Amino acid sequence: MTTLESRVDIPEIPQQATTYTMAQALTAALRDAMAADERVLMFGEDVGALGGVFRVTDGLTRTFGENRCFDTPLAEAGIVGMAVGMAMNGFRPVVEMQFDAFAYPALEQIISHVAKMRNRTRGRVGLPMVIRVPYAGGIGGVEHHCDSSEAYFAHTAGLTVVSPATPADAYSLLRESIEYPDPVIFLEPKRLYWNKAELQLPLRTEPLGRAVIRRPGTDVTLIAYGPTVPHALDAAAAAEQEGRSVEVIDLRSLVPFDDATVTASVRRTGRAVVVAEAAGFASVASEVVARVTEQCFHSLEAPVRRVTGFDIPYPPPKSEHHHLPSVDRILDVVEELQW
Amino acid sequence: MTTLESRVDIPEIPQQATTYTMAQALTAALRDAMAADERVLMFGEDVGALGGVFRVTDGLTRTFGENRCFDTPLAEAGIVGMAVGMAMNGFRPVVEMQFDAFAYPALEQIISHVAKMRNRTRGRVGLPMVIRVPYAGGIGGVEHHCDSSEAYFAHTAGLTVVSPATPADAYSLLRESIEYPDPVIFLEPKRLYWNKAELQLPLRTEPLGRAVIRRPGTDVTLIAYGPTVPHALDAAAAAEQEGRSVEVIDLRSLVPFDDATVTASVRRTGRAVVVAEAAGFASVASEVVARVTEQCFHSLEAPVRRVTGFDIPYPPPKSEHHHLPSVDRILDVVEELQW
Amino acid sequence: MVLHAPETGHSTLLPSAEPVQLIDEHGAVTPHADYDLPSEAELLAAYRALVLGRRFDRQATTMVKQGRLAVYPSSNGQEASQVGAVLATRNDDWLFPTYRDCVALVTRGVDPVGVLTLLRGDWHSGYDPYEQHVAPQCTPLATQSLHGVGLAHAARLKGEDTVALVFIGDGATSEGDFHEALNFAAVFKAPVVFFVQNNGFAISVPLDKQSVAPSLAHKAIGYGIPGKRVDGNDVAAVISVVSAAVERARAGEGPTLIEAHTYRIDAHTNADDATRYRDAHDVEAWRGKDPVSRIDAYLRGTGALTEELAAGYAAEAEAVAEDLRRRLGADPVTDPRELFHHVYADRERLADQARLLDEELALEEGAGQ
Amino acid sequence: MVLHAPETGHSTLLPSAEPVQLIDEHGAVTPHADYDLPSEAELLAAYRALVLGRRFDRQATTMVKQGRLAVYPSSNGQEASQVGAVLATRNDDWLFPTYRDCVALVTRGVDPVGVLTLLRGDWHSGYDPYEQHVAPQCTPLATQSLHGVGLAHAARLKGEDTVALVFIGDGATSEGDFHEALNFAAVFKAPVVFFVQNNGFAISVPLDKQSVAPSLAHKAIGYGIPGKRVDGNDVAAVISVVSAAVERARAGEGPTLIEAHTYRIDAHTNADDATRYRDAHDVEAWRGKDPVSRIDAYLRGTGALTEELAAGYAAEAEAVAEDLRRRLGADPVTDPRELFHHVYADRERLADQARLLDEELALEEGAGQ
Ligand SMILES: Cc1ncc(C[n+]2csc(CCOP(=O)(O)OP(=O)(O)O)c2C)c(N)n1
Ligand SMILES: Cc1ncc(C[n+]2csc(CCOP(=O)(O)OP(=O)(O)O)c2C)c(N)n1
Ligand SMILES: [Mg+2]
Ligand SMILES: [Mg+2]
Repeated sequence: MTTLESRVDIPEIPQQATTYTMAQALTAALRDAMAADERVLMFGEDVGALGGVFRVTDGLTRTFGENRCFDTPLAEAGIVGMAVGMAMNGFRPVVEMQFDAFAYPALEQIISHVAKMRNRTRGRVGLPMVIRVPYAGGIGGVEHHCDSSEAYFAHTAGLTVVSPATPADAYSLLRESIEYPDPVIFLEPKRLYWNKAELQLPLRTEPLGRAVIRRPGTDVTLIAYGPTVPHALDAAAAAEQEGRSVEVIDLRSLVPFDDATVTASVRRTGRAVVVAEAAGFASVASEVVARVTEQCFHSLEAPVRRVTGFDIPYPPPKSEHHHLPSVDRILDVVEELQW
Repeated sequence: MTTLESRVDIPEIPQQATTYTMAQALTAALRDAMAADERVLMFGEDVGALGGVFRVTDGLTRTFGENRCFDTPLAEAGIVGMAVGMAMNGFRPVVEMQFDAFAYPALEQIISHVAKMRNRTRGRVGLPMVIRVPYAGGIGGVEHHCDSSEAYFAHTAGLTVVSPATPADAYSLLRESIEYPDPVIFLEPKRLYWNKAELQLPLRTEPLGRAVIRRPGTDVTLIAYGPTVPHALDAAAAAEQEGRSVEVIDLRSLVPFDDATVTASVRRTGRAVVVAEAAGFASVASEVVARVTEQCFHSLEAPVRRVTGFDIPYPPPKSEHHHLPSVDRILDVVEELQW
Repeated sequence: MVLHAPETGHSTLLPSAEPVQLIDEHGAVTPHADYDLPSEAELLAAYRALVLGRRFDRQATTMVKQGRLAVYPSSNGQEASQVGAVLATRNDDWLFPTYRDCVALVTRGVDPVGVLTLLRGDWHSGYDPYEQHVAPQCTPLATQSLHGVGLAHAARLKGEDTVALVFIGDGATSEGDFHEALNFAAVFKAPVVFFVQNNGFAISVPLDKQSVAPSLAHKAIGYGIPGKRVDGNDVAAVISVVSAAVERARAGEGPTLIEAHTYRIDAHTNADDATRYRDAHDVEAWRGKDPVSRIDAYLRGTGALTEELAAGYAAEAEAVAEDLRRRLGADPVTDPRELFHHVYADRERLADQARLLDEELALEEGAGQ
Repeated sequence: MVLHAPETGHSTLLPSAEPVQLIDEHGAVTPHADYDLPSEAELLAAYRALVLGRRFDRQATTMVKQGRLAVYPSSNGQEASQVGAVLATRNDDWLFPTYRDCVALVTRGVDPVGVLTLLRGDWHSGYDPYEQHVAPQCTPLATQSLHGVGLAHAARLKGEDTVALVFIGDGATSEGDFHEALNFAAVFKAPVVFFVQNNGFAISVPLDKQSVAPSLAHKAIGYGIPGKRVDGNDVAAVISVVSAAVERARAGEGPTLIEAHTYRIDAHTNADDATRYRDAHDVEAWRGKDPVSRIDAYLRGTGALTEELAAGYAAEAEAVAEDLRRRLGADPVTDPRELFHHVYADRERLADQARLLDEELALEEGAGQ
């Protein structure tokens, strides 16, 4: 028995539109990717019999067998380091870090190897692998279960970092990440796991690397990604009541960054607010402010502002709502944009 | 024998001004801190008999004994985790990570414990400890020996992050970091280890948290820290030849960030360039651009610009000079500031 | 061939083929060559702690179902391990517990509401670590084992004879930090006891997918320290084996690794569905090895446990439960401003951000009036 | 008491009290119950590789002094370990070397200039890993051991019988990744051989500050795999012990941990000052156990190594050195633009930043004309 020969034939025929939660869309993406390419493997903690603590890998072991979706010993550096070796040897591993903060034991492997292998080997060894990280808060989780860890990854050259905000993007971006020739950090906003959409699978949305305007507007651009996209949309709807036309951009991909879409929008609207859940200091939000300002300076009517988490450790469940960017906080900052 | 009782009496009397390299100033700071406070310990890899690969801990074991400066097994998470426990039990450990990239195995301990202990315990357990990290490049080091890792630390709420650029600051900031009630990431620019100054020790420079204007000017503010401060000064000197008056700020402390000093300068000059060696994306430099722009928007004649390392893994020795912010690159960007 | 490591006496580092047991599942004494049965007084104290611990655990389980806790990882089935290990320590010895070790903390004397604060969600930790010498319950697996080593080594440098007792699960032994902690402790001869509660599972992952070692205690020899195995459902054996290790550490002879063989009767937490990965039969088999009933049977057999005593402990346990219902049932009072109070000793550092929240709260309060 | 881990046969997992030796330091055969002496042809091949490896190492050491390399961590004294281990593998088995294992790579057949590219500083790695099945030399300690496990497990899933040979130093065994790698390999029964070159030091830190285990090979039983010890200066013993482990792995019986007892004669690297932490006497004692001279003596004794053969190998070695002097002596041609070529498969992603450098280079070139 060899895995590479034991191709499971699950035909990728368009199905009727069905309701999917984001978590289910991710499961479908994994299943379709594993069916389409025998080199795709899924492993991590509790991803086998249990189907993952969020059930994203539900049924994969049953369908594809223990060789293609399996539990590992409990060690995140081990999981990622093993994936590096498997990717070197022809597989396309997808690994799950159970929660954001539990990817930290793997940071050395990620920073020193995952991100650098292609470069170290002068292009000879690429690592097509995906590290799935359920991240961010808003679900009443206790400490270490709600971190927004994207800055660590986004700052590390060699990584590709994406985060879907809709079930459709969850499916499409995960399929694309698995097909990508380089390692992708795939950040899943836990809070949106249960958001639903009607999908006809398989589907593909805009390509990885492209930001998308989720709501067009003319007065100000809200730039969000992952867990804050729904807030930005809610804020835009509320602002409309007050006569402001708010454009909302969903970045989708943090690295590479879609300057063209963002810049064109801000040049049009002349104002921008970045909305992110992570602590603001030296964050992805800082980067967005910096590059938008560099590129749109003369179109700006007001400084680009940020609505982010505070520069504090993620709060305990009972207080998290005071920390998270809220619609009110977004609206307040929009109002301050020197109209 | 107990360490806490075995106070070594090295009187801290002012000495004649003597020439110190930055490395020697650090050694002196460690020695004086250990003499002044029996709770101060130093440990890590090769810091004992060898005196550290950069000789910063030279002589400490000889002077203070094996209980106060000692080698550990080779494991960075172990070193930092052990320091956490020692700090919980009344000591003030100073630990050395041998090189920047070799602190990565300790990132989980640093992010999930070092940074958060005071907060997790509702203020009951503080961790007065210092993690010394020789960092950044310019010394012809091979891969993993030249990383600029400050963004990982600066983004992590709960950490204090400093980096000296002069021998005097090396001494003073290290003394202050050791006395600080919270954990400090002490980033030592390897390239400046051999820079010299005449010092009369003990000395204290500006307090931790304060940025310093190293060279006053009126036309543009260069904002630098650690390894890029000398470049910024060189660029300022060169610009003067061409009739530009360039102010140079040495941040010294990345977290906390001295908004007052930076903002006052940029409001005066109306232009700013941030100079840092780390890859630019989602970096400390991004943060500086973002906050300066937020706070000085209406004083700015041009967008705040960055001169940073490229968004690539640190290059091999023979090519590093193409990556590092150079005086020319700084001058070019200064020229582009829409004069 | 000159070797650098000591060569002698290392066979004593290997654990016994069978876990140490002193009282079997029916309450009968199973004498052991190396370990004496604890005194009757000790066993009665253990019995009382087990009764209290179990009641506490049941009450917490009830309250998580009622939504009074965000999550609860039950100790059901593991009470003898936690109680026995704690009773083997002095009150000034330090405990380094995980999220699972609530019964251990209650046994040490930490206020039950303090123990559950993390899980209720009003703060990350609900007690002062220095008061009962208990580190904050630790979630990132195995990380606390290094803190235990550091604290213990520090104690030794200070000339104190404090011992650190590190709690850790079978799954967490796979983490790199566990290895580093064992090695640091061994090299520094730090007074640490590593107490592995091998409850057979790491969430859904059974031990045979976690390790194929003869036993987890066999890891000890790789660090040059003794490894011991104990029946984790036999509180008498746990007390004896852990006490010996604690006294060895206290005497300056260095760390010990102990594996307690036990079982988690409930799911991983209330949020877990254990039917997905294990058989009801296995759970039933382990119920037969219940840690409370065997010591109950034994002490009733010796006559030490009278009806009256038992009734007294039961009443005490009810009082603990009642107190929990009352105090944990009330909504916690939290002040959002506290989010900024403990990040740094110097509160000024986050003053700007705190002000933003203050303004919002002032507005809300204004609107509320 | 039901246990989850297998109970039987684990005494075979413990290493022997003494490292396996087949030829002593004077070249005399020391027969061993479990291991046969390799064939004369194998030993001659090993001798040749040792002579070449040593000459390569001496030449690299010379060239680092001349400033032709940024740094060089010498294999002097460890050649038998590296040569023996590599010769025990098939050419399609994968090596996972560290910075120290240059002689191993030369033995496998990697172009010596490719081996030294990292240390010369023109690129991070100078050879195609897929050509000779050699992973890039690894600097972050112990991290490569996990890559070896992954690659080996992948091979098994593909139905290939490739084995991964992981090189690691004594110091690096303290890192968490080493523990995780041993455990993953054991649990997945991955075809990996972990080959620890215990050269007594991690830079300045002697083994007794690194570990107080009876031996590093004693760690194996904690993962349920066999641990072996071998005289790392006896190339015959290394070949035999590693071959057995490789064949065991190839046969699907899982990983082995091997500790080779050897010594680093030179300083850690040219940048290190070994007089700060060790005694010249110790070094002298180890010179007496030289890995080349004993096999030289043995093979001359059997008559297999004639003057003619020896002269031939010496000439080959000189040719290697001469080639290194020539090719490594020339300044490498580097193209700064390459900095942007390999970060991502899609070069467009860094096009903007590459353009900035392009412009600077164009200006420089313009100025140069
Ligand atoms: C570093 C890290 N990785 C993953 C997790 C998620 N997690 C929480 S408990 C658990 C299983 C732990 O098993 P074990 O160590 O046996 O302890 P038990 O829960 O059985 O007491 C996992 C994977 C974590 N808390 N920390
Ligand atoms: C993670 C990590 N920490 C620290 C270092 C710095 N360093 C390089 S070699 C070395 C000693 C390694 O000793 P050992 O494993 O015995 O190998 P040897 O050099 O003796 O071959 C150290 C500390 C490193 N390369 N990686
Ligand atoms: Mg468990
Ligand atoms: Mg070594």
